[in-house]
Amino acid sequence: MLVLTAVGSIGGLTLILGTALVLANSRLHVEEDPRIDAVEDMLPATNCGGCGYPGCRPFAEALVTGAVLPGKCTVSPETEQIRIASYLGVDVGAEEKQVARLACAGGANVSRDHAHYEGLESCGGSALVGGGGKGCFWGCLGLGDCEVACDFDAIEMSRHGLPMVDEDRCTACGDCVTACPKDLFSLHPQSHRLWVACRSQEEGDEILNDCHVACTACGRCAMDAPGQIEMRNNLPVIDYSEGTLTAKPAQRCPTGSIVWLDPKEGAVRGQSARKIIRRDALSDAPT
Amino acid sequence: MTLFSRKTFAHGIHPPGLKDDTKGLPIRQFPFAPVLVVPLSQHIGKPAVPVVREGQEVIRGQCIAQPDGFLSVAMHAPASGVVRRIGLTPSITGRMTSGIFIDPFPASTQEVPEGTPCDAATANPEEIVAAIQQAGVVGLGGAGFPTHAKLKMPEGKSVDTLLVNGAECEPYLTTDHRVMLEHSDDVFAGIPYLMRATGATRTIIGVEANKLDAAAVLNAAIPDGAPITVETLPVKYPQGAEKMLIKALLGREVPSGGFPLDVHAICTNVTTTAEIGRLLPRGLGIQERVVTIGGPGIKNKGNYRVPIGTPLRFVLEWAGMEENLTRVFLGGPMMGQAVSSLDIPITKGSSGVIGFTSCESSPLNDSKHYPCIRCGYCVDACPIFLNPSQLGLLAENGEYLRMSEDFHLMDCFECGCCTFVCPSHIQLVQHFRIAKAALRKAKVEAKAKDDAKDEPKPKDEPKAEAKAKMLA
Amino acid sequence: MYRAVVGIGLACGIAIVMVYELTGPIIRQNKIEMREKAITKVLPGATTSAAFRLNQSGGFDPVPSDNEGDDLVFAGYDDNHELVGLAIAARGMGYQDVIRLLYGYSFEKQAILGISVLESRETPGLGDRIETDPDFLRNFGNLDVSLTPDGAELANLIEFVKPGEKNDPWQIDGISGATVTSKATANMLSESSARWIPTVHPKKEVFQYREGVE
Amino acid sequence: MKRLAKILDIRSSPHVASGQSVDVIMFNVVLALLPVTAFAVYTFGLAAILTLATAVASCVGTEYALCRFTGRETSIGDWSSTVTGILYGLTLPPSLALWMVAVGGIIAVSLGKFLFGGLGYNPFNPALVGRTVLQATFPVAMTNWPATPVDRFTSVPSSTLAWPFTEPAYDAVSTATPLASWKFEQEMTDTGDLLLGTVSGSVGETCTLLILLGGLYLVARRMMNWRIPVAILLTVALFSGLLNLSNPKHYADPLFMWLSGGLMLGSVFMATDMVGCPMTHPGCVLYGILIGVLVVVIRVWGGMPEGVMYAILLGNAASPLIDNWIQPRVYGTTGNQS
Amino acid sequence: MCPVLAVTNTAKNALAMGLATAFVLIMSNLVVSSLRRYVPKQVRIVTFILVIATFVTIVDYLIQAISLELHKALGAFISLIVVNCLILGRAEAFASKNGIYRSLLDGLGMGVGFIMALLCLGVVREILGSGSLFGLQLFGEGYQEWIIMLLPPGGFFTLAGWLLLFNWLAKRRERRANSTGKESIS
Amino acid sequence: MNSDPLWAIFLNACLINNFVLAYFLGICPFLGVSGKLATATRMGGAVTFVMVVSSMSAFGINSLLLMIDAPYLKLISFIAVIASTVQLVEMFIKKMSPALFRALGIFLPLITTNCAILGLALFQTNKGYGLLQSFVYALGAGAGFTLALVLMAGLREKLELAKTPDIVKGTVITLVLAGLLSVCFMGFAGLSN
Repeated sequence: MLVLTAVGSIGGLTLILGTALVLANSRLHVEEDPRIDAVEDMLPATNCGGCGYPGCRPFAEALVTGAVLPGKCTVSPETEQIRIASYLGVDVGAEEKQVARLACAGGANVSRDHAHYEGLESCGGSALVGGGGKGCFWGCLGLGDCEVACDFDAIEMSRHGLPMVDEDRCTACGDCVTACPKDLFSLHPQSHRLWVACRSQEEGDEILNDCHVACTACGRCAMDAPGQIEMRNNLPVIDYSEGTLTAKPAQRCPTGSIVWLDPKEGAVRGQSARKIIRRDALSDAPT
Repeated sequence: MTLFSRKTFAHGIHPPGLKDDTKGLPIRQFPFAPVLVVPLSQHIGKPAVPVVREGQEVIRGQCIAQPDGFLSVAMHAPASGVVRRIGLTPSITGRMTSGIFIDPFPASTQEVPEGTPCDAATANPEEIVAAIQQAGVVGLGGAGFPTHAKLKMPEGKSVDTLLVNGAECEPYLTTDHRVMLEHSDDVFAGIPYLMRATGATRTIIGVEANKLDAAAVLNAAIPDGAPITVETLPVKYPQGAEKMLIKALLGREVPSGGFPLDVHAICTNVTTTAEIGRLLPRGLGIQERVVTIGGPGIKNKGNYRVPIGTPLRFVLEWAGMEENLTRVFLGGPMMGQAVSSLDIPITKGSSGVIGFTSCESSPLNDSKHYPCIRCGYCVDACPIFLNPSQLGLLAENGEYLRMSEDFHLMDCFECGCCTFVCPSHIQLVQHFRIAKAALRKAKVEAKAKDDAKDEPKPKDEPKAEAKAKMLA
Repeated sequence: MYRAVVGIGLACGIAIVMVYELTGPIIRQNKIEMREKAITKVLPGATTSAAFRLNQSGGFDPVPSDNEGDDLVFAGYDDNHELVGLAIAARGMGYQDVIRLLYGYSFEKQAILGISVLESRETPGLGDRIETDPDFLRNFGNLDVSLTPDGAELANLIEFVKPGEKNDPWQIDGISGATVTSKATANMLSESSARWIPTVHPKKEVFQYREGVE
Repeated sequence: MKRLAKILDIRSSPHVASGQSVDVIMFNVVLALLPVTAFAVYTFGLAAILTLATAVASCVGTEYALCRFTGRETSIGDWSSTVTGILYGLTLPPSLALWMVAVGGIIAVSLGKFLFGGLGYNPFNPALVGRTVLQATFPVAMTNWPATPVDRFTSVPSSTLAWPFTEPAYDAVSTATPLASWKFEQEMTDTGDLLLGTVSGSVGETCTLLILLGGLYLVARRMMNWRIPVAILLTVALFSGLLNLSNPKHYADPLFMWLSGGLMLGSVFMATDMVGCPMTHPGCVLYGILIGVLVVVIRVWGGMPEGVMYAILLGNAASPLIDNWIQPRVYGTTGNQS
Repeated sequence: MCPVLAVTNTAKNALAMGLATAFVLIMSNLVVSSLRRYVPKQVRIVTFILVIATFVTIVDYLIQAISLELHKALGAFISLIVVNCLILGRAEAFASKNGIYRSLLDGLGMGVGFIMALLCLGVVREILGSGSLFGLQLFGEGYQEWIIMLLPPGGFFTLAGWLLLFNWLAKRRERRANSTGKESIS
Repeated sequence: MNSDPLWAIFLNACLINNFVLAYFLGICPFLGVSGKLATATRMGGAVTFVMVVSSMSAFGINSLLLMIDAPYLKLISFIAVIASTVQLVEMFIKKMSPALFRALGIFLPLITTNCAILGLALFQTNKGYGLLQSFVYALGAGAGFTLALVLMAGLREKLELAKTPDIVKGTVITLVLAGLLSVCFMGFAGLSN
């Protein structure tokens, strides 16, 4: 008897509930593409926004709809991208690895301040107070907003207050580009080796009082690489699409504001420029 | 004139006035510097376009740059001399801007030839607006907003009251005070232009109670039958802010994100009004302005009529500075901007040059910074009724988007009340400036991206916002 | 799909029933033992007990002793099958939650002989001193609940007094520091005794020992 | 271009400040507490001195040790841990074993404040956290009110010097606080005694007049929001007054409610702790009303005779919600924020 | 984790609760993994819950049979083992995808871990709260009990304390690993 | 049958023996969903609703079981009924308000395995509450849960901006807060006297 009640009631209960659930399942089901979840799982979940979407999930949605290709994700390793691509049956659409580069070489060892900034330790903050007090109005303020903004620990401030980018870690998410109040960062393909590390638009040697590695708009580089480098707003502009660039313009630059970024040796400057770089910081007193 | 009007706004603070050093000193003419630098962008809006060449000789008061578009004004030569070059000059914002470098002729009499006058009684509003733009008038209180742009009535808007702002609530500054005392006739000459251009039917001049002599002078000088009243207001900072003055005098609140026009009022600084009254009848342009040079770091304090473009170095050298001068700022100590380079020239917006020595230990400078203890002093001080404490905490955590969306960050006009009262010495205003700058930048980037894309994607804006959030 | 669910449901049902069948007797035994222990505690000298249920007409029917409920009273007998007294349950709101306790009533002494707490969530170390505090438990050595001459109601309701101020045998001394719980205990005893004692006292005969009852 | 001859300092505006400072405020709270403290020492003698000294020492010591341990800059200089220590000491029974006082002090600063990030981030009043946790930990010791001996300046209650972690022995003669004797025995205490503090109770909650004096000092120096104590006291008066009118025998009168227990100390010095209370004035009033209602509810219907500390802590817990609901109406907008 | 916290005020209760939970965990893992082929995906959760509930009922009766005292102390919380996220989680995440043997091992591992966790709580709470361990008096007569440890707040605080300790240890380990592995970027 | 007055049941379930703070029931959602105030409020509402629904169905099931004299099936049938009720509610919400579903996210299924729900059903039958009493008990428990959740969310939102030490952030600080709240709620003890 006991067994019968038990079996009967449990059986009945499960039957009723099962029916209800099955019915509800068919009536109330909400259609959602399961591939979105699958793709999201394969993404790095950093939500860095490097792909141009607000986060990994929206990117996954876009991937599934085919609006974008997996290669757009700047963070995930190639193997993962191939996995996603093969899962969705599309091309990887890989792009050449880009890295963030700083257009300033004026660390505390080669540049001076006009004024002494006090207040919040933030470039954004100091830039709003009379430009931050750096002698060169275009130069890096060195308070490390980019270092904070970088989610991948790819930026570290050097001894002399200049951000150094670890190209292996950099995912080209663009956070540092947004963070820099002086707009010194930009994203470039890794293969672009010749680099103008200055933004000063001043002409002539006067700027050298403030920064020893500033561009004086002498134009020698433009003469070295005609067609590839031209002077615009007192600054050399490199056209990377025109043929192969060599390290020559960098070697001739008298101040070292054009550098050759060697994969092994780092930033290579010309003979005359190399003398400028000092080991320790400049004193505040003007020369 | 009601002597002890209780008209005022809610909240606000009472910083020490510190005006006694200069308020009794009459306005004096400042000498010409060996080189004057007229920046082409002394106002909000597009820089003016130079109409002179390098090496060209100019006469004082001659128009040397023409406005570029509606939100731009003309520039006039501050002295007769020769244009040395047109090049980059540092500005108070910390960016290099283009400026016209003029070497004044040392022997010149520096007389100003009169131009085509504009008569308040006969000119139509459009003519007045154009004349004011040509005269290069911008808000001389410090904001630098082109005055003519305020006067241009958009479709469907109307103004009933013109408010002339004589509050001058910033400590140290006495320019408006002196102008009201010495040039009340100019003020009353300027008012008809503004009323005619806007269609306002009455004018109220608001003067704070620490300038009763000026109020008395103005009151006595009101032309017969003119619909002008002078009101004294209790001394309180930031009474001189447009929104606060409108609240104090009219009891109306300018809607968030809106303009005084939305509550049928228009507000101009008293010195701006006086300048209009001085320039327009003679067809002139601004070539100089009254500046209070003061503060503990300055030896010869006073109110001077300084030519536009005089480099600060010259100003300080001429006025004399104490040995231990360490800080100089343009404007008053509450909202004035610190000067990072003495090559910055005096512009139309510079109402004061205040110098502090190293002895002026501002508590913000030396004392310890404490965490926010949520005392609520800033909430009590904020004239806009924001919650600076919450905003500050959000800012420290980089939650800029929430600051603007949930806590009205963009309504903050950086009056500095919160930072002034903060017992923890938190740089609230600076936090807000950073946040605003980051948000503005994110917005611009989003827009640029939007424009660049062939097919507009709705995802782009959230992306930029997400970026703003990430900035810390 | 149905088959799987129903099948597993059936299997579960059977498993549960089997365990229930297996453990049922042991559990019943445990329960009886536990209650016997409590009854022995509140009725010193009692060794066996029997359960009675209050019926509609105000009488008492013997019921199997594994029954449960608040309307039960338990008669306790000593080794000679003499009726020692009745164990009656009381419940009431304590400091934190409901307190349930059992108290022993002696027909001869017309007094409460002891209490035992069945359930309480009182603060450990404080409220639970109603179980452990010797001074407090001494109240129940001989707590007077005698009836008025006509037997209709208690001559004196049980009263709660401040610690150390007990003067009359029907008063309960509180525990200092645990006033709320001790007061609640006194209150529920007072309430319960006022309800039960007049009912059970005249029916002493019903509760006498009978063969065949555990 | 000519270059600058000297380096200027630049910073963001405003360039002047009011001069108000956190350490100054906290120090003034200490000053305001001095009369109460002095009276406590006068009433309870050596026991009060020891209790207060231990409380302050444990709070300040814990703050110092934690700062050292975590490598933060020490924050003793802001006086806040001293305030916590004094307030905490004032809420303790004078006969409490000193080791318990120290335990509570450590809890107050570490659990009540430091875990949350230190000054400014503690959601609850640290002194009350210490007191309440101690109440739950040692309920017997915390509700023991011995009669004050005549030789109070030369001897201490035997329980005070109990060895750490041992149960203190209590003096035989104990008295009930006014609230307890009212709650459990319906005995009223004389109003004059309540005002002057000649009743039993925690170290610092007995003399109402001196507490008010300290509060007035802070209000005069604008270092305290007077709306909070006023709201609490008015709510308590109104609520208990209504109850009292409905049944004077069963419910105590408002004056008694005001003067007895920790209500004055709590509402003047603890509920007004800037960190834990709402930021806006209407918010503060609401917060005060909430506390007032809770005080009466717990005192009248709750299991314990005193409910001020629970009420204030619950008020603290609710203040983020209050802040969330009551934001100042921004100039030029019509509705609330967010 | 939820329902078991409430009964960890003594080491004995904690151990009993841990054992009961571990038993249910192991048994349900076993059954679920052996049934995994026959249960369709849609009704997986439902059947799992049924299985777990069965074992919990069984444990409930077993404890009643072993010691009514213990059952009283643990109260309704035994029944609440059903909704322990851990059990359903393991059934769903592990047992339904793995073979019987591996599931058994998994159940054992998780169960032992769970018992350890509960013991950690129970031991601390009992020592401080009652001055005893498994009912054994540890200190002399005069020990002052820390009542709060027996009350709900004590449970929260003890758990927080253990987590804090683990976090701290993990952090320290991480810092050590970092300090050696970091290389400077030139 | 239990004779506790309704107001006492409500107060008891809501304040004195708050499910979260005194019984440790529903800790998972309590820790998980108390980060944001808006979510917490909705979650509280959802839990209250589910509580009432499952309390009512548990009452029905219990009466049925008593009728056929099968108390041993109590647990298994409770859990089955509650689980399916919650799943139905979940599907319903997903259909009716995708936004709400998104906000509560993964926590809706969590309600199924929320011990507070099952605990409520078990306690209510243990205490022998009648239909109306059960209803009030469920309401009180839900209100208490919501109250604890909302208070917690407010505190956590505030603390989110605090300089809380790293090793304390997250679960630890939430547990400490829960402990402190639990201490605060001890003030309500004995209220129903």
